[in-house]
Amino acid sequence: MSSRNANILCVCMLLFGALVLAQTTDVRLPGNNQGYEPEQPIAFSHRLHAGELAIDCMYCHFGAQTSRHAGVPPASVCMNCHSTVTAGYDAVLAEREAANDEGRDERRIISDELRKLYDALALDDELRPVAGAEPQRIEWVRVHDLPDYVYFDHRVHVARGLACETCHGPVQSMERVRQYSDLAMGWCVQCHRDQTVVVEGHPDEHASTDCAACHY
Amino acid sequence: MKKHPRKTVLPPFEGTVLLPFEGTESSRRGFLQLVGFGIAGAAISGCSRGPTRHVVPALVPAEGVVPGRPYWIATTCGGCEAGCGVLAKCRDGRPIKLEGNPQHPVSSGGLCPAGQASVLTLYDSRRFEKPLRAGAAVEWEELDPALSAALGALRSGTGRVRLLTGTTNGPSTRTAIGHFLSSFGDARHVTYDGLSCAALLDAHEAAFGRRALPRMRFELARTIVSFDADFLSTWISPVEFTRGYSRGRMLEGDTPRMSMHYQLEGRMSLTGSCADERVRVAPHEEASLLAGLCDLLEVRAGATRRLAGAIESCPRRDVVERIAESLSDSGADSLVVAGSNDVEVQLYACYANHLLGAYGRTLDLDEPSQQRLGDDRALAALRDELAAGAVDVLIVAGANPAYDLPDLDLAAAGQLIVCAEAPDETTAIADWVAPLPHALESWGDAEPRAGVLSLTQPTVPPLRAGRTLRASLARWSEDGRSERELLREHWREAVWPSAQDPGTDFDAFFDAALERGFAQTRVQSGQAWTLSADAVRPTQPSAPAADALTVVLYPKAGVLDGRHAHNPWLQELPDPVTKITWDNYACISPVTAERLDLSEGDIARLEVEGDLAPLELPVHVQRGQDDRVVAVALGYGRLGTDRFADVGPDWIGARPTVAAGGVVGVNAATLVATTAAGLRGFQARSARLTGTGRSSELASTQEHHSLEVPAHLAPPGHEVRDKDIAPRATFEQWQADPATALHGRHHVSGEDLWKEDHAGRVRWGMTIDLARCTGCSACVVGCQAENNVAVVGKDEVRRHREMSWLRIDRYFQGEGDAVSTVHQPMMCQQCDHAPCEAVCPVLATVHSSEGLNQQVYNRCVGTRYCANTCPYKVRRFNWFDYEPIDPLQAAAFNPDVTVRSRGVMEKCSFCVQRIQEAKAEAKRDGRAVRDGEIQPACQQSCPADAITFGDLNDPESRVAVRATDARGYGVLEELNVRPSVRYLSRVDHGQEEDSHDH
Amino acid sequence: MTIEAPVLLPADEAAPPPRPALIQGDKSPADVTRDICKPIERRAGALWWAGFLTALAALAFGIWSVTYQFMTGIGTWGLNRTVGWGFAITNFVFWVGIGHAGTLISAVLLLFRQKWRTSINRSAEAMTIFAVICAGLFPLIHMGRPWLAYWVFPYPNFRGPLWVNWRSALLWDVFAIGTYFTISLVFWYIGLIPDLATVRDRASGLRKKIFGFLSFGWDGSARTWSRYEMACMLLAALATPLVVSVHSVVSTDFATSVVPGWHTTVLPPYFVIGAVFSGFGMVLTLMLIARKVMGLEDYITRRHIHAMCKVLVFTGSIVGLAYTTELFVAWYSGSAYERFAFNNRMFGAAGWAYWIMVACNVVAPQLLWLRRVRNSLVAIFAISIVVNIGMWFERFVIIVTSLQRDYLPSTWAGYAPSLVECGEMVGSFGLFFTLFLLFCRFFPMISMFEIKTVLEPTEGHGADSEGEA
Amino acid sequence: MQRRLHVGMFEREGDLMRAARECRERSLPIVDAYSPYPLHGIDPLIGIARSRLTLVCFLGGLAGLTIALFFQYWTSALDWPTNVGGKPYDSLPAFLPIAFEMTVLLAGLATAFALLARSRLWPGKRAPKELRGTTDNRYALVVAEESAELAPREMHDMFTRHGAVEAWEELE
Repeated sequence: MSSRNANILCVCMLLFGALVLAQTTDVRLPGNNQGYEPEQPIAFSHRLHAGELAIDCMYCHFGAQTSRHAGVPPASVCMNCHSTVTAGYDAVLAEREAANDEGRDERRIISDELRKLYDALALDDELRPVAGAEPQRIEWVRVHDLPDYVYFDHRVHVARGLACETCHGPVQSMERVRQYSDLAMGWCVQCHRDQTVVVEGHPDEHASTDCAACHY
Repeated sequence: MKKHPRKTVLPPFEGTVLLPFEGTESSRRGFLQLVGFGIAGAAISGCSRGPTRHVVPALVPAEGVVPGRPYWIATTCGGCEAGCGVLAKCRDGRPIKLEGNPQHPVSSGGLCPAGQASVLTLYDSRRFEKPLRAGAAVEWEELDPALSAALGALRSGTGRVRLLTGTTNGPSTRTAIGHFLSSFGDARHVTYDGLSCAALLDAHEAAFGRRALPRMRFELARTIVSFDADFLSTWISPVEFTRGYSRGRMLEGDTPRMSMHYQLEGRMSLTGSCADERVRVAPHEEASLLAGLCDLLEVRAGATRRLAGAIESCPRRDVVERIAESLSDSGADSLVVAGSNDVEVQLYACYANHLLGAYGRTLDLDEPSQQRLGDDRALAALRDELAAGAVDVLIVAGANPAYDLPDLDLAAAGQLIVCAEAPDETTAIADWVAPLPHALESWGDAEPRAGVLSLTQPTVPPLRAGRTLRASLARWSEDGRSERELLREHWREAVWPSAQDPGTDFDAFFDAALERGFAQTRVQSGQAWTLSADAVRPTQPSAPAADALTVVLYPKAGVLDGRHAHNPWLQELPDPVTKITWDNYACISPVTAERLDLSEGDIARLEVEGDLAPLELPVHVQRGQDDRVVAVALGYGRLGTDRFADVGPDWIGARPTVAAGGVVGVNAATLVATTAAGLRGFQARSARLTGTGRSSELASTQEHHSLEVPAHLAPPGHEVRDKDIAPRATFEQWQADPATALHGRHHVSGEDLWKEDHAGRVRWGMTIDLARCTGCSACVVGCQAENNVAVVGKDEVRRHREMSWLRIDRYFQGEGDAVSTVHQPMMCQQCDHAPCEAVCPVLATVHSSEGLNQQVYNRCVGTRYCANTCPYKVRRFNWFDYEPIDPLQAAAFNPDVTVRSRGVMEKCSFCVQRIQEAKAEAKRDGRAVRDGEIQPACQQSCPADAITFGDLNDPESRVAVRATDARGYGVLEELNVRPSVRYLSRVDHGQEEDSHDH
Repeated sequence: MTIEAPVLLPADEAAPPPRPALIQGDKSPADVTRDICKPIERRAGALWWAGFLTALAALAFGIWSVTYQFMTGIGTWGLNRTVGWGFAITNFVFWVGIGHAGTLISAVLLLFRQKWRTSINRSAEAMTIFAVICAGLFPLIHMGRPWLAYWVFPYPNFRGPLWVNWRSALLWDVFAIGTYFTISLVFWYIGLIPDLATVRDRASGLRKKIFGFLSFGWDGSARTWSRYEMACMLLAALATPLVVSVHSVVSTDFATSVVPGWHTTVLPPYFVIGAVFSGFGMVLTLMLIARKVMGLEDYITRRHIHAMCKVLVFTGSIVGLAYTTELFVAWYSGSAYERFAFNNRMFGAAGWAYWIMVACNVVAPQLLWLRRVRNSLVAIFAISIVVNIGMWFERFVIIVTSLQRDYLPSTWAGYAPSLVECGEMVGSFGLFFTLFLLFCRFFPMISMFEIKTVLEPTEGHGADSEGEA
Repeated sequence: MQRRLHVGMFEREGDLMRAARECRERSLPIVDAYSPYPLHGIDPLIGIARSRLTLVCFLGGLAGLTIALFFQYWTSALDWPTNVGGKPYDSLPAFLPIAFEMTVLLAGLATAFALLARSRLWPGKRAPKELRGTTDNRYALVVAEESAELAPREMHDMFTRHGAVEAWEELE
C-alpha cells in the first residue's frame, strides 16, 4: 500500500515539475519562432540606426507603405549615407588624432562591416567600381517568416497608423533583429478583435476576422 | 510529408526587380538563378523551423517598382494575328497574367483563351536557348557573320531569296522586310496563314480591285448570316467580333436590341451554338445557297439579275427565303460572312453584302483589317519554285510550314533559315535556326487594322536568346541598331507624321503610345468602292458521291492551327462545344454514327480521296452536325507534344496523357487540299469512315450533354430541367414580359427557420448574362491563370477530376437543325446559406462578413463532404500533388494565391486576392472601394461583358442593378441556398418554348 | 493449474423444462469453466491458424493499400469531383452497422432479461468493438490529409483559438463513434473482469501474471457483485439509447445534406434498423463459425440460432418497409429531383446495385419463415452472408447512386472503385477477423459467469431460486 | 482489535444460501460471500444496501450535458462567432447530438470508474489466494466473530452440516 502511494506521489511530482518547467522556461510549440535572432551577413545594427540615429523605419523599409512587403532595402539605399560614412565615429576620431599626431593627411577609414557592403557592390577603398568585378547580391536572413498560406499586408497596417513596434518590438534597441512576437494566428486574431477600423460612414467596425483577410 | 499548401515555388522576389527594358546577359542569368533558387527552396519547405530563408534585395532598385506591388505594362498579345491589346500584370519583374486592354481599339478589353494562356509560353523551357546550325547549338556571333556572308553573296548575284512568314502586320517589321528584300535581285515575301482566309481577300480583289479584308462591325448588324464562319471563337478576330456581337444583342438601356443571327454550317461550331437559327448544310451546298440568296436579294434590291434562277437549284429554299427577307428588312445593317476558303463562295458573300448596301456600314474597307494577309496563290507559286529547285535561300519566320503545308518541299531550298521561338517541325529540318523572342520579352508593333498601331514592349528581360525578325534582318543587312532603336526610328519616320494626335515632341508621343499600348494614325476615308459585278457568275452545283462524307477541318479555340499545342492550359481547356480535352477526334452526327455503327470513343479510320495516308482517330458523336460531314480539328499531332507524357500524377492506375514518344492527337493538316484555284481547301475532300474495332475513351469534362434527363427516369412533367437551371425566352416574349423565361419556375419562398443575424456591410455578388455569354471559354483560362489552377492531364480529366474553378456547362436540346444550346458559366455561387459550410467539421469553409464563401486551404483536412453537398458541384479536390510539367512554368504562378497541396479542397474565391488588393489600396488612399474597381479574372477576360461583379448591398452598383433585372434568377435557388451569383436568363430569336405553368 | 472439482451432483430429478435448455449437456459450473477455458488454454488448432493467417494476409493487403494511398493521395481511389465518397464511407457505415448487434444483444436484451443472450453477448460485444475500430479507420483514411485528423477535436490551440464546427454531422460522428467505442469497450471489459479472474485462477506463470493484471483483483465478493450488477444495468440503460443515436447520427451525414436521395427524414430509423439487421447477420455468421471451430455447440445451441433468425426476419421486414417508405416519401415530396433520384436508383445505370440490395435484404430473410430453412445451418449461414452483402450494398446504393446524379446534369459522373479502395475494404475485413480470432484465442469468448446463472437448476432451490439474471 | 473469520467453502449455491440464512437467524454477522456469479437473495442476508451508482451515473450525465451545451455555445456564439452556412451563431438544435453523446459518455465513464473505485478494483491488484475456487464453481461464506463467543468447532460444524467441502477460520 505504501509503495503504491509513493508511486502516485512520484507521478504527481513529475507532473507538477513539468508544469513548473513549462511556465518558467521558454517552451514553444513547433513552428513558433519567437525569439529567432539569426546572424546576418553584415552585422547591421538596428540599435545604432533606428535607435541612436533615429532614422525613420520607412526610410529603408519603404515597401511597408505601398506594398504587401516591407522589404529589405537595396544596397543603394545604404549608399545614400555610406558613400560618405565609411566607418564608426570613434574610428574616424582616432584616425584624425593619429593623423594629427603624425602630421599627415587623414586617411579614409573603412569599417570591417561596411567593407562587406562595398565588396558586394564591387567598390574599392576609394568607393570606385572595381574594373571587371561583378556586384554580388547580399543574402540577408529572413527573420519574420510567415507560412506561405498567410498573406500579411504591411501597407494596410501602416496606413491605419499602426506603429512598427507593436509587432516588431523595440527594434531600436536591438543590436541584431529578433522576432519579437510569436506571429501565431491567435496573436493576429486577438489584435483584430480589439482593434476598430474606421470606414466611411461605418464608424465602429472591427478589423476583419474573416479567414479571407489573410488566407486565400 | 508536406503539411501545408505551398503558396508558390518562387520566393516573393523581394527587391529582385528587373527593368522592363532590354535586359542584359547578367540580368537574365540573375533571373534564372532566382527561379532556380526558388524551386530549391520549395522542395525542402514544410518543417517546423524550416530552412533558413533568405531575402535577396536588388543592389539598385528599379524606379517606381516596389517588391510585392503589381504593375501593368501595356503591350500587344502575341497569341495570334488578331493583335489584341493587353495589359501584362507584372510582379517583381515578371509578367504573371495577361488582361485585355479596355482602351484598345481592336479588342476593347477582352482576351481570348489563347491570349490568356500565352503568358505560360513565356516560361516554356522548350524555347531555344541558342541559335542552331544543322541542329547543333551555336552562338549568334557565329550565325550572324555566316548568314551575312551567305546572303551578301546572293546580293551580288542573281540568287533567289524567299521569305515565308505568317501574317506580318507590324509596320516596322514590314519596312524591315521590304528594306532587306530590296537589296536582292530576286527576292519575294510570301505570306500565308495556317488558318487561311485567302479566298476572302481574293474575292475582294476580284470584286473591288483591292486585296483587302474589310473590318467587320457586328455591333451594327441587325441581321447576321454566317456561312460556316466561327467568328465568335476562332475566325480572324474573335475577341473583337464577340464584343461587337454582344453589343448588337443588348437588352439594357432604352433601346434594347437583339440581332438576328443565322448560322449555316456543316459542323457544330461555337458560333453556331449561339445562333438564333442554325441550319445544317454540307460545305458543297454553300455556293448554291449563297447564289440563291443573292438571286433573291437582287430581286429585292432591284439590281441587275446576274444570278436569276439560282434559287431554283438551291437546296434549302425555304430557309434561304426566310434569310433573304430578314436581310432585306435590315438593309445595310446586315452582315453576310462566310468562312469558306473558296473564292466563289466569298464572292457571293461580297455580292450579297453589296446588294444589301452593307459596305460602308457593317463592312468597312476604308479601315481594312490586316489580321489575315496570307496569299495562297503566292504560296502555290512558291511551291512550284521549290519543286523546281529554284530557291537559293528560304527564310521562314514565325510560321511552321513543315506542319501546315506538308506538300511544300522545304528541303529543296538551297539554304533553309528558320526563325522560330521553339523547336517545331520546320526547325527540325532547318539549316540555320535563329531564335525568336516571345512577344512578352520583345519590342515590336502590329497594325491589326489600318490606322491602329499596337505596340509590343518587353515585360521582362529576355529569358532566352531570341531576337526579333526585324533585328535579325537588320543584322544580316549589316545594320547594328538595337531592336528598340529600330522600332523607335520607324515610328519617328513613318508613324509619327501620320498620327492622329502627334503632339510636338516625338519622345512624348512615343512614351504616351507605350503607356497606352497603341497609337492611332489617320487613314484615308470616303474612297468610293465600286464592285465590278462581272466577277459574279452563276454557280455550277456540285454533289459528291451519295454516301461519301466531306471532311471539314477546323481550328479549336485555344490550340488554333497548332501553334499553342505545347501549352498545357490550352490542351486541357475543354472544347467549348464538345467539352473534350487533350485530343482531336472525328465529329460525326448521331445519324451518321448509327449508319456507320460507330459510337463515342470508337477509333475509326478516315480514308480520304487522293493518295493520302488514312488517319485513325476516335469518334465523337456531335448533335447538330450535318449528316454528310466529318469534322476534324487541326493543330494536333504536333512534334514535341510528347512532353505531355509526364503531365498529371504518377500512380499505379495512371494512364499517360500520351504514350511514350507519342503526340497529342492526330495531325489533320495533311488533309488540307490545294484547290484548282490554288487555294488551300479546308473542307474540300470527301472521305470514308470505318470502324477499327478499337476504342479509346475521350477525356470529356461533361458526360451528360443535355438538360433532358433520361426519359425512363424522369418524373412526369420534369423531363427537362431547363426551368430551374437555364430558363430561356424569345426576344418577342421578353419584350412583352421581361420575366417570361422565369414563369413556371419552382416557388422560392426565401423563408428561414431562424432569424438572420449575420448581415454584413458589403455583400459581394456577381451577375452572368446568359443572353451575352457565347461560351468562348476566355474566362476559364483567365481563371486558371489568375488562380494557379493545376493542369491534371488527360487521364485525370477522364476520371472527372479536372481542377478548373470555373467551367462552362453546355447543354444541347433537340436534334438536327433544331438543336439549341445553352452555355452556362458555373463557378462557386458563394451561397449565403451554403450547404458546404454547415458540413465541414473543422471550419475550413465558412462565410465571411462580406458574403464570401471562404475556403481556407491550410485548415482543410479533406473530407470532401463539402463537395458532396454542393448542389453545383463546383468544388475541386486535390487528389494528388500536381506539379507543373515545366519547372520554369512555376514562374507564371500568381504569388497572391496559395498553390494548393494534395488533400485539400479548393474552389472559386471570387478572386478574393483582387478584392483584398483593392481594399488595401482603398484603405491606403483613405476611401471606400469604388464600384467596378474590383474585377475578377473571369469578368476581366470576358469579351462579351457577360459578367459583372460588385457589392450587391450598394443599390447604385452595376451588379446590383443587373441583379434586379427581371430576367435575373439563381440557379437552383429553390433550394434556398441563396446564391450570390445571379444569372440573367437567355433571350434570343430561337424557337418559342411553351411555358409550362404550374 | 486447474482444480478438479469433485462431482457431487445428484442425478437430475427435476421435471424436464418446458423449452429446450439454453445450455445443452447438463453442464455444471465446473463444466462451463472447463469448456469455455479450453480453447484458450490449449494450443490453437489448424483451423484457427488457417483463419488467422488468411485474415492477416487480408490485413497486410489493407496496410499496403493505406500506406500507398497516404503516400500518393486520395486520387488512388476511384472518386471524382461528383462522387466524393465511395467505398470508404460505404465501409464506414457498414461496419458501424455491424457493431450495433453487439450492443443490442448485450444491452437491450439485458434490459429485457432475455436469457438466451448469455451465450453470445461476449463475442457480440467483441464484434462491436472490432467493427467500430474498422469503422473508425475509414473516416480517418478517407481524409485528404489524414495526418491532420486531430483537428476534428476541439482542443485548445494557438489559432485564436479556433474551434470546430459543431453543426457538422461529421463532427457529430466523431463524438458518436467515439462515445460508442468508449462505452462499448468499458461495458465489454467490465463484463470480462469476472471471467478474466476465472482464467487467472486456473493459470500459472506469465499467463497468471497477465490475467492477474487484467482481472483487477476480482474476487467475486457479494458486495462487488451487487454493485457490479447495478453498473451493468446502468451501462445497458445508457448503451441502449446510445446505439440508437449512433446510427441516427451516422444517417445525418446524409440526411442533413441537400443531395437528393440523401435528404430524407426517414434515414435515422432506417439506418438503425438496418444496422441491427446487418449486425445480427454478422453475429450469425460469426457464431456459426465459432461454435464449429471452437467446439461450443453445447453453448450456442439451435435455440440461440433460432432466436437470431427470428430477429433477422423481423428486422429484415422492417428494412423492407423502410425502403418502401423512402420511395413513398420521394414520390409524396413532389420534388422532381427527389423523384428522379429514386427512379435513377432503381432503374438508372447503377440500378443493379439496388436490386441486389432488395434481393439480399428484403427477400432472402423471408426464407427463414420456412421451418426447413430455419433448421438447416448451412441455409442460415448462407442467408447471413447474403444479408451482410445486401447491407453493404444498401450503403453503397445510398451513397453512390445519389451522388452520381444530382442537380446539374452537366456534372453527372460514374464511379468505379480502384484496386487501392478494394484493398482497404479487404483489409478492414482482415483487421476485423484478425482481432476476432485473437479474441477467440486469448479471451473467454462466452461469458462464463452469466452462463452459470442460466444453467438448468440441478436441485430444488425453493424460495432461493426466484432471482434470475 | 482482531476478529476471527470463519470461512465455509461450498460447491452448491443452495448450500451456501442455507448456511447464510442460518447465520442470519443466529445473528452472526456475515462479512461477505464469494461466488462465481451473482447470488440473488444474498444481499439482505449480508445487509448490503442498495448501491448509489445510479446517482453517480446521473451526476456524470448531467455534467456531460452541461459541459457539452455550454462549451458548444461558448465556442460558437461567444468566443469566436462564425457565420457557418448562414446558420445562427447559437444553433442549439445542431448542438444536441453532441450534447447527448457527451451525456452518455460521461455518465458511462462515471459509472464504470465509480464501480471500480468503490469495489477497490484496479489493474494489477492481487486477489486473495484462499478463495481461488470461487471464480470457478465454489461458493465461500465468511462470517465474523467479534469476541470468542462461539465454541471452537461450532462454525466448522455448521458449515459442514450445510454441505461445505472445506471450512476454516483465520484471524483478521
